[in-house]
Amino acid sequence: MQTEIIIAGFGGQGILFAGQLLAYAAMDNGLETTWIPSYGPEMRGGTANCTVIIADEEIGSPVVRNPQVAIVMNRPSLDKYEPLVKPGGLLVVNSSIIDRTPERKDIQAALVPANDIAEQLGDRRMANMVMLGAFLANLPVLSIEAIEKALQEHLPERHHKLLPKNYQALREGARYLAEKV
Amino acid sequence: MVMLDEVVVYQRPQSLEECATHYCPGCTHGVAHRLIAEVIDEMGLRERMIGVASVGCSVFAYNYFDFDFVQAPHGRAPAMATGIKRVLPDRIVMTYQGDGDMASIGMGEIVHAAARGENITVFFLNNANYGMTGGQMAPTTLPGQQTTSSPKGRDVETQGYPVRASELLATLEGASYVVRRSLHDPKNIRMAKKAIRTAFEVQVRGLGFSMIELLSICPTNWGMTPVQSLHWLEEHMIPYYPIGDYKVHPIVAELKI
Amino acid sequence: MARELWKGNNAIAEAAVRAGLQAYFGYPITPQTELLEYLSARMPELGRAFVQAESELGAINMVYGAACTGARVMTSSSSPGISLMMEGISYIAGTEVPIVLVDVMRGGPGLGNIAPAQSDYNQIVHGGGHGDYNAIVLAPASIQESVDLTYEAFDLAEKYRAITVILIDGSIGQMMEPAEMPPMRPLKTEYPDWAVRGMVEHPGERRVLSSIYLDPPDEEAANLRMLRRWQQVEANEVRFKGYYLEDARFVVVGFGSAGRVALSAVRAARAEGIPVGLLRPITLKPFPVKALDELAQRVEGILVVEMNSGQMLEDVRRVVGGRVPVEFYGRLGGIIPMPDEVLEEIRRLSREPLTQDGHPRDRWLARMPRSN
Amino acid sequence: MPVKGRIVVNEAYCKGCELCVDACPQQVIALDPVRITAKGYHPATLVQEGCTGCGICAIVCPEAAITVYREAAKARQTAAA
Repeated sequence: MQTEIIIAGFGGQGILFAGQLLAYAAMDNGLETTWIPSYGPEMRGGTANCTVIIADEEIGSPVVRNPQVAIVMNRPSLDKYEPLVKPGGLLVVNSSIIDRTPERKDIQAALVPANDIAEQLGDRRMANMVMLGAFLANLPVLSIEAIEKALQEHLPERHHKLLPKNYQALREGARYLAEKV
Repeated sequence: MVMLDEVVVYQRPQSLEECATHYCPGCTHGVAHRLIAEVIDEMGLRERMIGVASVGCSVFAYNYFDFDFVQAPHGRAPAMATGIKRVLPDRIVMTYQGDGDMASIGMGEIVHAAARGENITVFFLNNANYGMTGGQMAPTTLPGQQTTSSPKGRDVETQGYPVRASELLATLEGASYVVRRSLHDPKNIRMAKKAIRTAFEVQVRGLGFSMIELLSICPTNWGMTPVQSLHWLEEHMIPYYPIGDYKVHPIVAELKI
Repeated sequence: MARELWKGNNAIAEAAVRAGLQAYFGYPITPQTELLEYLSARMPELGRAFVQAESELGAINMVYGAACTGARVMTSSSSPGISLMMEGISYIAGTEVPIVLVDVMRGGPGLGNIAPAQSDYNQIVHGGGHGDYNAIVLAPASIQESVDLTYEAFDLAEKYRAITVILIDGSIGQMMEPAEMPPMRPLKTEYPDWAVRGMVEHPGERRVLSSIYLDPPDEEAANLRMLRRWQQVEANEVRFKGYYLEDARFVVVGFGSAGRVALSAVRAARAEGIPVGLLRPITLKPFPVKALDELAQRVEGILVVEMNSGQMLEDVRRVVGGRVPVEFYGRLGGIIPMPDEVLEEIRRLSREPLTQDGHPRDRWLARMPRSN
Repeated sequence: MPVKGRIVVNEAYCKGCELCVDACPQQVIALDPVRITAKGYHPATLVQEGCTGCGICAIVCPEAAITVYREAAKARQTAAA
């Protein structure tokens, strides 16, 4: 049993950290996991993506062409990964800043106004948590609680006052259930 | 003639191996070796010494100094010395480098060892040419000086200007003691020895980077007798490479030696 | 100790610390820089030596100096930086002092890029520096394996007075996986009888370390001594991992990340009923000759997968010696092959009549698209 | 009466470079015209009376080949008396 997740968006959207949270939570739940970023000379502001694999046996390739899940936080990422999601897979779309809806009929999509929700909660940097919540509500490879625990343990101490807001962001996101496109 | 009741005024220092050197007759590498060995004996440092030999005529320096030694790739002696000193900070670590080694291929390593204030002592022999490979132009070759690779004399228009290493390193905050001395006559040799002593004192007291530049002769490649070479050094090298103290950290200046 | 999520570069750094690393000298270069950054904090906090050198030349020669004292010492870099270090690497080999070197490979030649590649295979495995020398080359494929092999690399280096290289590609340096760290070893307090530490530590015995043997018979004797020691390495230290090899009619050979990608492809092929296995060399040098030789006697075809233009391929071909058709699939320039690409190659291997005509690299190149 | 001294030149080291000959303030050192060392050099040697044991020859000697002796103060007093 193996789940591959690609998270993609702009640098600064917390893409890499969201992926790491998944990996931490998977590890803490006794699962095998890999997290691999695409890394580039552009440190900030460029595109960023990472691949997380969660499995119950030794993981082979840390990279996949056709992930089961793509969490896309900007338009270029939707354009790039929508065609690549495995048939029957899941697409989580940040509808706040993506101005089109997915086209494929053989996958499910959850449209989540992640930036709007995050801003309502008081910090747009929590959009990634909204997206994670939506992903896990639709494909519960891990529980929301597992992510909360990972957040508590791995969010830098100086941001700990934001923990309750992050939990709320996860749960707000979890309300967005996917539909056949 | 056997004289009773006499004292030894001078004898070969213990820190020199009991062996003949490969240096050409009259080469002042030997003088530099001797002075360094004398100071090490006088300060009782021999057991704590680790030397780093370089590439050039002094490649076999480790055969002549009677203490621990390693051999560095061309120009890299200050880096090797750094590695040794960082692992064994209470050993006394010295490099012994010529102008080809230190001022040309090894310019990066020496500059940064000095910039870091690495607590090592560097002996830099400047004889204005590449001796070991047969007298080619060095970074220290004087304008107009003939070598086998500047046969018409160093033309600064196409071959650039000589590097004054002491002046250059003296600009670095990390350097504590940088001086130039010469080995061309007894007075200067005595001054050189005093500077060598100061340099080791700097290291022993943990005061940082020290370098002694020693103006030297190369009779074979200069095509002169050793005595003529000494005169040539005095007349031609010293005007371009003035003897002096280029960097003396205030704490070093206060040392009572 | 519990599993923690480690980034490859950090994990190797911490494993080295726990193995008793006494001194690290390095220079930043992507994609290995985290290793240097990690140790810039960790080493001083433990009172151990750390220097960010002025260049890779500086770094490797600081390592050389520290290694001459018998200390446990390491540096790390990525491909272009490793090229710069090659001078020092040869000297270190010639002086027979142990060091651990980490190469986090990226695309090349030249400045190339910073994406993962395996194109330093020839440089690391077949020399790079001048002269006759052999370095032990370990190619982990996961973070845990990186940790375990780094921890052991120092023992290997010291046992055989050899350079031990941890050879990974940038993706292993950058990826995160759970790994369990080994316990912290005490720093060494005893040093070998060749270590140059000042006569204060070996009274009355002057020691000199050098790679110079001016008299040719002396150099030959040194070369032979090193070679005989290398024979011991070949006899004792070969490592590899086999997957699904028992009933395999086809076998994929790949190391590091390419080996992991191949594992996914092999599993997918098995699911389709193709009897294929995987041989993943862990020591690239010494190469797992016996294991491959045994496979060459019983399989019908071999596929070599690499993130280069077929550098290990030549070693495989040498062992196979024409007994079995060998095919090659490589991705270059910083591209990791995807499992589906390798799966397609396995399908082809099992489906098409295999040929021994020509060179596998030529056949692969003919299949690669022409983009210019 | 000037101080008396003498030098002993180790012929295993001396290469006949003449730096000591040139430097000697008393001009009492020369290369031995007859002797040849194992390496083929004419070694430096004292050629006449007058060495004061000043040590300058040793200071300029690149080979550390010269040992310098000087009459001890006590011996001088005895000689003067």
